[in-house]
Amino acid sequence: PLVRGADAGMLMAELYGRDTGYSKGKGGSMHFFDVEHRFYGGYGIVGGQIPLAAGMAFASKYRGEQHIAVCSFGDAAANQGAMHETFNMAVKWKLPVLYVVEQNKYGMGTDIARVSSVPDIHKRAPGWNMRGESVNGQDVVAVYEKVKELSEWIRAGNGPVLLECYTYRFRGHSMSDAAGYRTKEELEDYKGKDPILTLRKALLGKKGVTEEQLDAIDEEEKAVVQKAMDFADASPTPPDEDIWKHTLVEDGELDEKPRERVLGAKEVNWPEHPTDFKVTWDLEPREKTAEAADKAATKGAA
Amino acid sequence: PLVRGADAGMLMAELYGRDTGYSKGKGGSMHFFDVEHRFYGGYGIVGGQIPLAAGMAFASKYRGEQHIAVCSFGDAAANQGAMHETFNMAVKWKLPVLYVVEQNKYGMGTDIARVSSVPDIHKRAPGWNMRGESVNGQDVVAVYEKVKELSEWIRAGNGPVLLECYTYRFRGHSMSDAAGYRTKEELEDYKGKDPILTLRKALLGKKGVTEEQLDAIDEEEKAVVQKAMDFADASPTPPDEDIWKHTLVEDGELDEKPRERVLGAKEVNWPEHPTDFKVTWDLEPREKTAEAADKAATKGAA
Amino acid sequence: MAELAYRDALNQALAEEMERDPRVFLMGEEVARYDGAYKVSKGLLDKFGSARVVDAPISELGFGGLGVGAAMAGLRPVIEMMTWNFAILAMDQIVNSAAKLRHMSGGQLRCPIVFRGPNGAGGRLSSQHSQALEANYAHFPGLKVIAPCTPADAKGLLKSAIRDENPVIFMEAELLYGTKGEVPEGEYVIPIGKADVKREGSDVTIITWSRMLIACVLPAAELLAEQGINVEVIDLRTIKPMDEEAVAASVKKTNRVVVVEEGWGYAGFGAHVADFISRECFDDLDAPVMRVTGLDVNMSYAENHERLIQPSTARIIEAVNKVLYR
Amino acid sequence: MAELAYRDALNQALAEEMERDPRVFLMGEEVARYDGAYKVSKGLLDKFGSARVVDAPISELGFGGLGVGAAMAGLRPVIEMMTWNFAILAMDQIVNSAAKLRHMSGGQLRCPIVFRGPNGAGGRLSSQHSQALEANYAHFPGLKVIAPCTPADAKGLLKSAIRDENPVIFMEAELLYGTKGEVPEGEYVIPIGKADVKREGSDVTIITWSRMLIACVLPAAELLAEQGINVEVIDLRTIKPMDEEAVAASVKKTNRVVVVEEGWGYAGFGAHVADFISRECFDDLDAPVMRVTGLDVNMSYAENHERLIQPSTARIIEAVNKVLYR
Ligand SMILES: Cc1ncc(C[n+]2csc(CCOP(=O)(O)OP(=O)(O)O)c2C)c(N)n1
Ligand SMILES: Cc1ncc(C[n+]2csc(CCOP(=O)(O)OP(=O)(O)O)c2C)c(N)n1
Ligand SMILES: [Mg+2]
Ligand SMILES: [Mg+2]
Repeated sequence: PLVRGADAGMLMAELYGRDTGYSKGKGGSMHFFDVEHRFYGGYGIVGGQIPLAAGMAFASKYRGEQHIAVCSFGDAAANQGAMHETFNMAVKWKLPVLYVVEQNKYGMGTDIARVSSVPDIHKRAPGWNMRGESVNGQDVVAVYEKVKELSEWIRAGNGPVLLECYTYRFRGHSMSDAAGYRTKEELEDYKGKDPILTLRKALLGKKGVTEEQLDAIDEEEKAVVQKAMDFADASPTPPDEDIWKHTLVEDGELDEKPRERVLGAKEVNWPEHPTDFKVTWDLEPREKTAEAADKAATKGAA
Repeated sequence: PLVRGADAGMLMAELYGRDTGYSKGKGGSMHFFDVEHRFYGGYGIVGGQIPLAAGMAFASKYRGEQHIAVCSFGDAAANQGAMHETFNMAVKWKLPVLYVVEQNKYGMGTDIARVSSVPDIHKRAPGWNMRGESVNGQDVVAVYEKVKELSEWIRAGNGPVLLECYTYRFRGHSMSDAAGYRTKEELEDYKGKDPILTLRKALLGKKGVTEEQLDAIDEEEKAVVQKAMDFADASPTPPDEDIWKHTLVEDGELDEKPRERVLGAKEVNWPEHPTDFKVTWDLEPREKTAEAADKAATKGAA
Repeated sequence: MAELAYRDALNQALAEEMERDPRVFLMGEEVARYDGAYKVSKGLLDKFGSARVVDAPISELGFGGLGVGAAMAGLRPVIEMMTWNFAILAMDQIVNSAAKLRHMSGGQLRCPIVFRGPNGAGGRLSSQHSQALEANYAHFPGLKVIAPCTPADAKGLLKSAIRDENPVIFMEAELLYGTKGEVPEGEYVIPIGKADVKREGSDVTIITWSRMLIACVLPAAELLAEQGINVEVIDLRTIKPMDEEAVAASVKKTNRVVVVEEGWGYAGFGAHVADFISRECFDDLDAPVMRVTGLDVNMSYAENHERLIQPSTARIIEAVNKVLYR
Repeated sequence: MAELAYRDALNQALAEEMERDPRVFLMGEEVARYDGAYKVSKGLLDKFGSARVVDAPISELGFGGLGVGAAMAGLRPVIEMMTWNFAILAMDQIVNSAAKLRHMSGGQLRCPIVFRGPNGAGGRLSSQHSQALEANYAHFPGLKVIAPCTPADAKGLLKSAIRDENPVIFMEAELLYGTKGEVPEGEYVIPIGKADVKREGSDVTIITWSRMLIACVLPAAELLAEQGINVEVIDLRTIKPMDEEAVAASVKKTNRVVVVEEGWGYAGFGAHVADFISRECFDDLDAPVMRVTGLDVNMSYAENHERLIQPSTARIIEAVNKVLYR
């Protein structure tokens, strides 16, 4: 969410379980939400986010909007049935959604090649008649270009895309994961391909950027992080009585706008969903289907 | 189950909900089980049988047996996540199972082409690196040949296969289905391709079989059905106190052997699963995996 | 007031809410061209078009979750589950996504969605197709659970469910779709969480919900009336939140209670009702709270078994006699 | 007798049963090469090989159902669910296949399978990862449900679960894996369905199961003892079938009951326990049965919230005072 414009301090506060966090300390590490910047979570059930993104894309198309949904999940999440069921619908209804697979070779402590009959997820796309693409996830610019291109293709009404970003996980899956399941060589090899260092080299080489400029940025970032930690440290835990809030929406209860609440930010650009509009989308025009059915029929008569 | 050798009367009795049915009237129309003839049901949750068959195939391989599992499901069941999850494991572990898709163009009242992004299910097989085949399900002999060939391939240890049989449903999905969703033309067209009539023609033509012989068989079959209905009609409903049976296995409780119980059949050939054996299957040999992982790695470094 | 079948009352509620609010759409298996497996959505496709009445593939988890995402994005999905037996496949999206979305986002998002479909036995469908599952959903914070019995309650509560800002589990019944009753035209809304006294009485209170009300509770009450026993019948209508005031008030009056439910007794919702009464109305009770439930066995296909496994007028009368010490 | 951690007691039970019966195999995410997410299966891969200790893809519904099929075919699968929160995805195969297989087949097939994994809060994991779900499974006929608290009970009951001829839901707890206790070596089997008096007492009975026993029930009992209140603590250990005799016997003795559970109170399993006591021990009760439960809200990540939402020694003491009218 940082790249979307989220406040670093409030993100850190959420990690700390503080009242100043984006979810008032209720969501924590697995559940970042920054709706102001259109960042819709943060889920803890592997693969559970996949149908949700299709639903948001459905809403965009339903209202005739230009929004597209972007949803990322891990290589190992591709073995969840939810993905199969969702991709079928997304393609069938041409939903504007970009699925980004973070292909880091491992699901928790398991090499994806050990549990997946097709470890390269984008190669599965034809199984849903879906467009599948891949990109070197260690190359920031390549990813940027690719996502730009695909977003335009999706906005043009062509339906969903599955983009697989080949990358790597320098740390274990979680605090308790010693990552003994991979070789030192492999780790070192990928450290050499660190996306940040790679970008740094590229900038220094081609773009005439100086070491000083980049070091300055590093320092700035370190300062941002330190400031975020200080902010989180200094923040109070959520009020005890708040345990009763946010399980159900009470009558007339408004939505929480975190930056407004915590930082007193003005003119927060909150998504306004129209309540009165005309649905013009014809999801399944009569005639077209007839054709399709006939096609299948002839196909069928093998 | 008839072709496996099940007793027609006891099947009919199950349909009637009688004590003489294969499941003592507890299972009914959706749950035919004839374990003596290795017919393992009979399920009411669309797609729910798919993982079960993989499990039975797993058991066969686990005990080093030659049995293969055969599991059929409908075209519309292919949109269930259970299929995606199961196929991945079946291929990865080379489980001896043949999946047969009964492709009859409709899931209940819905043309499969309307809800499936790839209506021809066998074309999805590559998505799991699985062998996919199709056959004209209206041609009895072609299906026989195909299943024979694939069974041998599976027994040879090559893993699962997805076989799509293109066929048709002359009646609606259920009693309450008027089947208004399809055209008279389509129905008539398929009536012309009725598998039984097709076989009849073939036999009369090529094999020198006479009309009389075939008519005789028809009569025999009609008699079998009538006898089955009479048997079911004459059978008692299950004893009231049986409601307490078969929800849990009580200590020392044996399994029910239907034909033995109902018809007093002797030497029923019941599956005897060994309780003492050595597991020799190495599902995932160490080194092989290392290779696989490396392959994925190089693939990965796009 | 028109006399309508339960299915048509639901149809009317759907049509009126879709008319009133373009954000409302219906998605599920067979809901569009087939008019619904039980014809609840008859004619809605022609009225509202293919984007608002959507035939889904047999992918309960997928379209259940898609609905949740659409609700996150400001729509008001009504997701039809062909039966609640199949919705078990979608339970993760219902309880882990829909019920927790507002919480995980710390109040940034809401999830106004209705999951609806038939619950309980349908008649000779055996164990996989005959389950009454309200207890499972009632257990989860973040959900409301409704199970109306009469066509009027079905209409009034479905309209409220669709307008609610939270995920709502709306449980109908295959054997109720054809039952008829008077249904007010147009704007008719019943607040969620309000029970209804379906029969006034003074000797004993029977608490129930959904189909059991007309299947055996009211018939039992009539038979008992002939024996001079005056039964008060409370129809909870809403399973969660439960109308504790209405329940307590009736117990205060009768001091004797029988709870009747179609589902299994073991950890059934009736245990929650009985536990509430046994504690909160401890001093009002002249006898232990009795329960009449579906037997704790898998449902048989055989007609005689199916009858025996479900609550019956006879078992209810027996329980009433017990709490009356007759 | 050796002192073992809960996880090692489970490991011992698995190793012994796999040694004893070649039909037993373990399948789940990370169970083989990673030794299990919570190291319960440490070393089993090397001992028994890759066909008997199987790393599954993240496909709960798929490998859950595969296990059921293997059980149909004469094996005795132990399916590890990384947590019961994720098992919701496999619930269809557990309740619609495993729990109904013997019934649908009219007694031709049986399904001896164990589904096991941690249940309840793990510590600052928020709402999706902190659920105690025993009530949901206890509701289904055809299943047995076990939730042991001590390492010895964990070992003895897991061995019984693996030997049982029926599907068994075996619920552990993340926060118990590290706890230690005396565990008998070798053949040590505890019958399913037997509760255990973890503390003798005469003034009041506290009924609980799983982690709450050591997290707050026994501590509360000690504090109350200092005030001269003599608490009897019953650890159900098995949720289904419940040991009704043991419960009734204790109530007969103390006439006062508090039921403590980690899960949500609304339609929680404690309601079933309390309902049983309120009816079957009606005349023995000197006070209404009190319940101490997880609050009916979604679990927060924040440490102070998590503490408040779960049962505590203080809330238990308050409830005990209530039933003692102090
Ligand atoms: C349905 C479900 N099953 C299991 C888990 C436990 N779990 C959390 S992350 C994870 C691995 C996910 O792998 P991947 O998607 O590749 O993410 P990565 O480990 O690479 O970050 C598992 C098994 C879960 N959270 N949800
Ligand atoms: C999980 C689940 N969802 C829905 C249903 C209701 N249902 C029963 S059969 C069926 C259609 C299945 O289509 P297909 O597999 O093609 O079988 P066919 O209609 O051709 O016989 C549906 C939706 C069910 N039994 N299980
Ligand atoms: Mg990964
Ligand atoms: Mg079909």
